[in-house]
Amino acid sequence: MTAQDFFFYIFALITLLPAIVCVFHPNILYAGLSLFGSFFGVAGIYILLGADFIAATQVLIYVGGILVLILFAVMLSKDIYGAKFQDEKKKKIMPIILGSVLLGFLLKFILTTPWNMTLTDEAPLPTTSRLGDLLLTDYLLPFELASILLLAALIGAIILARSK
Amino acid sequence: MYTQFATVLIFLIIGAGMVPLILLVGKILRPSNPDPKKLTSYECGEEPVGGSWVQFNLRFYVIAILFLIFDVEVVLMFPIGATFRQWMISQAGKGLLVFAEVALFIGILLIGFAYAWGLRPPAQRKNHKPCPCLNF
Amino acid sequence: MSLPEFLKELFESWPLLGILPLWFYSLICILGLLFLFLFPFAGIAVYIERKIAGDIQARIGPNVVGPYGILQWIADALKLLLKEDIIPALADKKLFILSPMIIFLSGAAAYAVIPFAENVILANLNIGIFYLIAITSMVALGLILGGWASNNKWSLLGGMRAAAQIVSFEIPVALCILTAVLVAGTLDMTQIVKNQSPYHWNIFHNPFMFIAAFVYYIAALAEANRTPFDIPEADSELVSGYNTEYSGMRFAIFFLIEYAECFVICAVAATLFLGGWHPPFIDISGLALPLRMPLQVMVFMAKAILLLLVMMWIRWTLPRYRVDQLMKLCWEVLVPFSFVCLLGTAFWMALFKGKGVPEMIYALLGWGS
Amino acid sequence: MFAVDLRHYLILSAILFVLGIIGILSRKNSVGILMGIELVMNSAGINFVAFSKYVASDLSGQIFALFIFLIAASEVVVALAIILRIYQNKTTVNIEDIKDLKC
Repeated sequence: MTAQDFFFYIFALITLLPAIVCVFHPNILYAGLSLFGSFFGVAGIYILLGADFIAATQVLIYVGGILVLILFAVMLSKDIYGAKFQDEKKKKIMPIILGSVLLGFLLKFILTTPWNMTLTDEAPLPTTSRLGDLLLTDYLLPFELASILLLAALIGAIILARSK
Repeated sequence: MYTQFATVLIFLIIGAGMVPLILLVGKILRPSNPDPKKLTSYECGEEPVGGSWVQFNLRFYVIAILFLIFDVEVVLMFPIGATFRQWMISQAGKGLLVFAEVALFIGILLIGFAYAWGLRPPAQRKNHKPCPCLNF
Repeated sequence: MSLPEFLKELFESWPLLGILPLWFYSLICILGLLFLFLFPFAGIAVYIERKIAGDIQARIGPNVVGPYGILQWIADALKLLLKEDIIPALADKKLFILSPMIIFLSGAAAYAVIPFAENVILANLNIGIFYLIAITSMVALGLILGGWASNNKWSLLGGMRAAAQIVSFEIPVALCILTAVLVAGTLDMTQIVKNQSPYHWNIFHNPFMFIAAFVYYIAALAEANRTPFDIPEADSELVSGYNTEYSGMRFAIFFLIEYAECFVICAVAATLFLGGWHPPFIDISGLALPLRMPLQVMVFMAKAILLLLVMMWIRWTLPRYRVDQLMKLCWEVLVPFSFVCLLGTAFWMALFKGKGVPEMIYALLGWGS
Repeated sequence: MFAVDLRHYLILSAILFVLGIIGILSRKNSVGILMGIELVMNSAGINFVAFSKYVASDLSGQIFALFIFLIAASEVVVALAIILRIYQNKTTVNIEDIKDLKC
């Protein structure tokens, strides 16, 4: 039970509890806010896995960007006459059953397949410069295609969102 | 690496705990006699009119779109920024090739930025010139 | 090496303190930073700002409490502490309390990576400057919640405008920091300062870096909602925007964080562009450690406070921007400029294989320092 | 049992994935569905980074996590633009009411 395992369970809780709130809370604004906690838990998990640049990216893009966008959308799409955010009661039995069946399958696969893990316990090395080298050499094509995808998303979203 | 992030974690915990602590100190020391008059929302003295969940148009949303797209671009560029100097100093020959890769990546996105910039709302093309892509 | 590790090594041989774990030292350093540096600094900055404002407007600033009004900020803090803290009835209680926490967290957590001196940095992260951008991007979230929770038309619009302003000015800030990282070669803050030297500051590396420094300063000024870009708290229009409904100690937190963020901007500008703790053209790396580090802290603080005074000077001289002028400035001037600086610096580095103007001049003059 | 290894991370991301699926299926508000999609994206990210550390010790897993952020950001931008455009026309984001194409 080293410190890493201890922190793993803490960050797992920080990720899962807000995610449960986000899925089951009737008020859409509180659901959006609980995502804030869950994204921080995922950032903590990334740090434990030694991916420090990915953890900072997670905080920057998800918390600073996507969550701001979702909250903007939630506030823009509110009904006009000050009605509260109540999400009509939709019976949630079927999704939960389906979800648990799916979870059962996933857990069976995870626990039965023999993963050839290489358990290394030396401290993780900083990753940013190695990521940069990989992006410039091995993953150059996806890197250049990324800008085309961003361009398409940018122009598409602006055309849709620009009020005539 | 873990010790540095442990310090950051402690900083975040203390930072998060500091605000309730300050407010608790405040709650103990200060008077608290809430009367309905005080608790209405502040409208320069007049009676508050209608709920505040007013609805507004999409110009804030266009800003958020532009921000998120260019944020992702900056994130993809940071690992390259971290190794750019090594590439420039060591493989002297391929320096310009690496620059060409980076310039291509940014150039394609500049096209999107030029599009967002050149967006004139048809009605007010001549006289009033609002900020084009955000038509304020 | 970060401050907690340095202190642990320092007190290793002491009988009592030798056994303390590393996280205890970081706890002490964090509490020391918050209570000995952040809170007093914010108070003193308020006092200095009001004195400068008075001086610029040809009047005397606060001079009642204590000699020359030095204790004025303590009086203000106590007043805010003792003022009643009202939560409007219709307000969304949970969000109303949560929003100052998020804002305080993002404002204070940026101090973990500011390199005051060689070993005096709280967390020597390898992704130092990127962590700083990530943490300060959370402020927009806090502002939206603050504006939304206080159930007030003014604060809602103020919160939205503030979030839109912060969000849109984050692009020039991130691009200019990226330009500085291209030149510095690493994301680690102490390494960035070590790559510079008293004779070679990053700002003179190439002309594009010179422009990027100013673009960064202006954009960061706008990101911290400082005049001339403080539309959200424009007293005349939006009745101090998102913190309309906040009173008492909660309002003090918004106030505190504005000054904390201003110092972070000046500290980052000093680190990235003005050579961190290297004094101009005086080489102090030869001195012994116990003498060198205090000197380095003084040099770094001098640069940061100088930039802060410029920020206060700007605040009381320039008129306020309109919202569309502000957005036009950001998206039509600052973002193109930062893109040009980024590509220009990359081309300069590719062309001259990473050498800057000072190095070439020294090579010409044969100093080879 | 407590020593954390690859299986624990996979179990965590599986639970997060299933929560995302439940979120997508049980929400009537389309912005809520988008939040479920974000949870699914996050669970995929955890899987990639966990495999990058435990199985193949090079950084290819983290590169994929970086591209997941890219895809998630552009997906959210376009999806929310569509949702707000629907909201402008029909003043509702409730997926039950958006069934004009249905014959």
